[in-house]
Amino acid sequence: MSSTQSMLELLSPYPPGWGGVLLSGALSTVMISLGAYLVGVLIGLLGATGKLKGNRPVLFVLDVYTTAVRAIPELILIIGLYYAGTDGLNRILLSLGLPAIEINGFVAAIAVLGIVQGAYMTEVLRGAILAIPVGQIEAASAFGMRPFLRFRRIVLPALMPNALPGLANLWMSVTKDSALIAVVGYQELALATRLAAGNTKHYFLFFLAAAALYLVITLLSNVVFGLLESRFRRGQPKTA
Amino acid sequence: MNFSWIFSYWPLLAAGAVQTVLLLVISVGFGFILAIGLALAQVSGPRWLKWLTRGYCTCLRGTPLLIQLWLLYYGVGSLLPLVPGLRGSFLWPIVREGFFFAALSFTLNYAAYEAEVLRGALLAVPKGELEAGRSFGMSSWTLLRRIWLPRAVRIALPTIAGEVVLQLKATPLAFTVTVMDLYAVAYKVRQDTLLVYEPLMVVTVFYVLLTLLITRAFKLVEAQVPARR
Amino acid sequence: AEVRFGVMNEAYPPFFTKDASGKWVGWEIELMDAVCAEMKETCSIVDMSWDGLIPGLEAKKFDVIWSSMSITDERKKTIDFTGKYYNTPSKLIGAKDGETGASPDDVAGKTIGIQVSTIQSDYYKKYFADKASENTYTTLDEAFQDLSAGRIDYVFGDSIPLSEFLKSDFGKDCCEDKGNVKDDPAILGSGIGGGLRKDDHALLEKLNAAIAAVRANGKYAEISKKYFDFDPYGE
Amino acid sequence: MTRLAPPALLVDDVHKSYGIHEVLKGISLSAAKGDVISLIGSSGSGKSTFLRCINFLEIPDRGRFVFNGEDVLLKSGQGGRAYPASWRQIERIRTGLAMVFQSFNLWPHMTVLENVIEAPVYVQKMNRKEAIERAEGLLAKVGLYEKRHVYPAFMSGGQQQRASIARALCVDPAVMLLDEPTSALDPELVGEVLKVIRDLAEEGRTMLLVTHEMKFARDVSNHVMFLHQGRVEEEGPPAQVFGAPISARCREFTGALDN
Amino acid sequence: MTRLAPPALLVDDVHKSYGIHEVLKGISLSAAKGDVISLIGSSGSGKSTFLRCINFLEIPDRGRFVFNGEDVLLKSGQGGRAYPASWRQIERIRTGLAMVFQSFNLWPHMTVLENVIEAPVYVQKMNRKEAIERAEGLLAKVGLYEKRHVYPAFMSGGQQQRASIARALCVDPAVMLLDEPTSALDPELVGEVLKVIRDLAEEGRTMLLVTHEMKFARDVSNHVMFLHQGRVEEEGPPAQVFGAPISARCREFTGALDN
Ligand SMILES: Nc1ncnc2c1ncn2[C@@H]1O[C@H](COP(=O)(O)OP(=O)(O)OP(=O)(O)O)[C@@H](O)[C@H]1O
Ligand SMILES: Nc1ncnc2c1ncn2[C@@H]1O[C@H](COP(=O)(O)OP(=O)(O)OP(=O)(O)O)[C@@H](O)[C@H]1O
Ligand SMILES: [Mg+2]
Ligand SMILES: [Mg+2]
Repeated sequence: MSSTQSMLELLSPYPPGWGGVLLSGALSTVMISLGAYLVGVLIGLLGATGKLKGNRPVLFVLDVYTTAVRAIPELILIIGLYYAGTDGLNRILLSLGLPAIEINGFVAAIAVLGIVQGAYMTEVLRGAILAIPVGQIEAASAFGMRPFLRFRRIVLPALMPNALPGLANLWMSVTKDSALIAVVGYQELALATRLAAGNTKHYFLFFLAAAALYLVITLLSNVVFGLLESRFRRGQPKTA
Repeated sequence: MNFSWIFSYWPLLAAGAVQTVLLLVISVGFGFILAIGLALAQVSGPRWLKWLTRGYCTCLRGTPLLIQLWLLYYGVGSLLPLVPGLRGSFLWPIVREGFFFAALSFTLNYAAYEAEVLRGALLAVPKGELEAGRSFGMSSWTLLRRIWLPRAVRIALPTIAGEVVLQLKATPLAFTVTVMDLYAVAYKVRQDTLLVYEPLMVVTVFYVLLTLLITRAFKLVEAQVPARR
Repeated sequence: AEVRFGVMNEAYPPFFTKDASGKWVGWEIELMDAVCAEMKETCSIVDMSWDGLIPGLEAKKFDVIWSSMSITDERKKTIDFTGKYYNTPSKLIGAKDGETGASPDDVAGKTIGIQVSTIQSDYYKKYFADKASENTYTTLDEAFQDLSAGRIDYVFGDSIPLSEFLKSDFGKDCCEDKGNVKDDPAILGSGIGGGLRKDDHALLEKLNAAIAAVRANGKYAEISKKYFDFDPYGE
Repeated sequence: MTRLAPPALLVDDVHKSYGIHEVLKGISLSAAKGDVISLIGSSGSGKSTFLRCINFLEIPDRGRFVFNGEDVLLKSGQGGRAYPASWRQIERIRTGLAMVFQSFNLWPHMTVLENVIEAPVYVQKMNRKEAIERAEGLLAKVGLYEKRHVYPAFMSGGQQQRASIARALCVDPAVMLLDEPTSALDPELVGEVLKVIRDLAEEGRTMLLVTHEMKFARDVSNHVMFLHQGRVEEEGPPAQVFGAPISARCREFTGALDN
Repeated sequence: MTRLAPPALLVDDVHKSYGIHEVLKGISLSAAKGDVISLIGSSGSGKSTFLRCINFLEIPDRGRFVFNGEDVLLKSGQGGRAYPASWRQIERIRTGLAMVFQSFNLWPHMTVLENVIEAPVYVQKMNRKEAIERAEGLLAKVGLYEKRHVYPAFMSGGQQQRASIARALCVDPAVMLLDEPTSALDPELVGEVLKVIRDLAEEGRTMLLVTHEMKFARDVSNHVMFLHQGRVEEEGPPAQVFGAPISARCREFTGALDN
């Protein structure tokens, strides 16, 4: 039976075709990944700076953060934060006489994935900053640049070419890791695919379709990362 | 908290831990070697090879590992028996197993991610240091082995450590091709007992120990060359 | 108040699945509606991945797990179960070679695919373990694929999804029914039930009563006829 | 030497160690407005370290620093080492200082012009257009006007050094720290730089200059300090240090090339 | 000048452009064994580029290169530009060459000693122990024996330059290319390097030397070339080039500092 006709029907964007489900799944994937990624970048920047500049207690805390958060399975973190975390939070609120709140699964997912991304980014950015020749940063200090200005004008542009490949990798991972949030009942691309495949038993078709969608996301992000990299590598002679 | 199940499951847990470590070591080891080739091809290969390797990395980073594993295992894997002679050969018992496919696809996938990191790091090595090597008559191979790669790897060290940990976290996917890694054992325990946290906590302890080991090892390597900061 | 049913967000036809328009359909869903009508409650579905079911139940995101969950003694330590609402025989399917038979001797030396922590997995341990070897899968679908790829010789599982597979385009050509295994009520008899929090006795009683009523008033048979040509309740 | 105006820069008893290796063993210096002080001494004697201590790129273990009457506040940290009490103060003081680094340290992701206007625009909040005008003037002065849109990696050593000098000049500093600013320059350019430094000194700027070119030091400075093993072995007007040094070590050093 | 033995190094009509900017417009040079040739000229005149063309770190657009009678095989690539026919040959020739870079280019992941023994051990397959002995001797000679286990980042500019000289010496090269090898050195060390170069020349080694220190060039070399705008404007023995240059430009340049 698997004629082209019926495949097209299966992939049609309108029910009973599953195309629409996949597409909206892909959209959720992108949204969640984007949110988590931004949270991660923020944490990563703070974490890297802390690891390079911080005093002993700060270093220790950050060490525990990057080791633990990277080691603990994301599943535990999500379940923990979403279920146990909400529970605990509400208990505290209750004891304070405040009304209970409901943490949105979407927000929880972004928070958890962002915290995890942040741990990896901390290390990526730390390495990238370490690879900057010290002299360049010293020159900035010598001209009286405040730390933030120095970071924005000198350190950031200089670390970017070193960090971009790692950052791109993390983006690629988070688009796939976002599948985890199925645990809190959120339907993104991976779950949509399994649903479609399980319903129709057309595994190859839907897995390939999903792969294609992921690939489209990747190709688009490749363009962005490529542009960024060529921008930040300006002024650098060819190595080879 | 209820950990009484550990008594009846510990042989499975131990076997699972071994599988996890094996998968990690194999994929990171072979993947890294492959990644060096992929990264070099992108940095200094001829144009066709550049595009080819670029495409490889894009596809493998661009699609979920689960789907790659699945395509290998159910797609390629189901064609393997058709290869003449393979069925009877000594390779068959290895090639038939889910473990083989898991290790293979993890290696291919890890290589793609690692190649991206190495590509950036190779480009980050200051040109003058390479020129110094060349000026002494180093062949491309010696230059790579003695100067370019060691420098690149040092630059990328913290990122590489992260990629290894990420790879550890990817090993549970092997369960979809029947490999009972530690995570799969925990999953089984959770299915059997409906305990949510306890089995995962055992996994966590193991992962934390492994991660500590990995990060400590990387820290040692990093500390070999003191940095001026 | 409203009774919220936790259903796994994967496809498990013909019991439960979400169709492309996002609507829940299947035998178990219709049964749920009938039970609800019987209890005179409004009901809703909360979907969760398997990993979220227990924590979700405990965090009161919903009240009943209604997701083809087997009742086992081990699990009873953690949650309460309603009485079974269906129980189908377990069977073996295997590659088409004309030979049938599902006794331990028939499977000697072969590899059997079993879904992780099902009653079949317990049965395997008792009857097949010293003769055959086992491959564990998260879902039956994966086992089916390995079966058609020739990596395993049998899939051992619940007869309904297995028959469903044999009827599908993918199972039709490769595989055939090898027969039901010898019954062992101690293992296979407990069936499928709804899972509840340990302290939720009121709801448990209400549900049990409703299930019994639905079964008695013919509603159960009416729904089942739409999906099966036999009675899924079992003995 | 007597100076009446308060010194533009006063440094007292600077100590600095790396690990157990004590590089600076108590160096003092007092510079009036318009002074050009040359630091000479053998390689590794701590000249760069001393300059870097003055703008706190290296944190000295001990010492007193006064810029234009303003004392740098130091507190003592672990092990009795000094530590700036307020980085704010340091940063403010640094805006009045400019440094030409021994290894240039241009920012590779900016063109020469961008390098030069960076500090004026982003630190001193100078109007960008004005800064560009000023920068272009300075680049023309050091012979780099044509190269202003080139990235540092594509320039010769001497060109990079000149860019680095222009960058330091552009912030209009009260005190300039120059670490071998002519090492990569040909004699003609050295002459140019000499003129520039003299002009700046006449404008009342203070200059601290590390150099290995004794002739240059003699021509440009009104005070010379000879560093040896972390101490000031000899100091005075160039005529004295080069003409009639008291210290035997200094005599040896300054006469070295005339063998 | 007449030379009887076949030249150790013969370079003919080298051209090199970056984009539309022609840096070298046909430079030729012939050096016998034991010759010390100084290249002088203003900053940006193409001295470094010329040295870098000789060991093919820059690929010249045109030119002929003969090392000890062996012609470097060139084929023409796109746009009529030359291209080495065999990188193998280049690599082999490079093992007989050594270069001291203007910016040192030490390998930061190795200590000084490791830097110095790197090429002998991994290119020339010298026994490691022997290499270390040799390297330690050289490091002592340049005054870095104490610092041999230090990483370059922790050394002063002059120390790095000396390490870079020791690294080049350790491969026992037939031809040395030195790009401003004394720019960061104090007069005493310049004197030391001068001695080393003279010794090497006496051993029959050929040296090409870029420098801005005219006195040094006069003292060390037996032939001086003055580069101007990509051409050899003047060449001859030091006495002629410095004493009685024919070219007006050269007269201007060499007399510049004596204003
Ligand atoms: N990679 C490059 N790309 C483009 N232009 C370059 C490159 N390298 C050097 N140049 C230009 O070529 C010219 C000659 O440079 P070169 O480094 O040979 O000068 P030099 O004589 O060594 O000067 P200096 O004494 O300052 O070191 C300069 O104008 C420089 O800007
Ligand atoms: N970051 C550092 N860590 C440890 N030791 C250092 C560091 N920087 C410099 N040193 C050492 O301190 C001493 C003085 O260095 P400094 O750079 O001040 O010398 P210098 O007088 O500028 O020499 P040069 O003329 O060669 O530039 C040297 O022996 C050097 O090895
Ligand atoms: Mg110095
Ligand atoms: Mg040069």
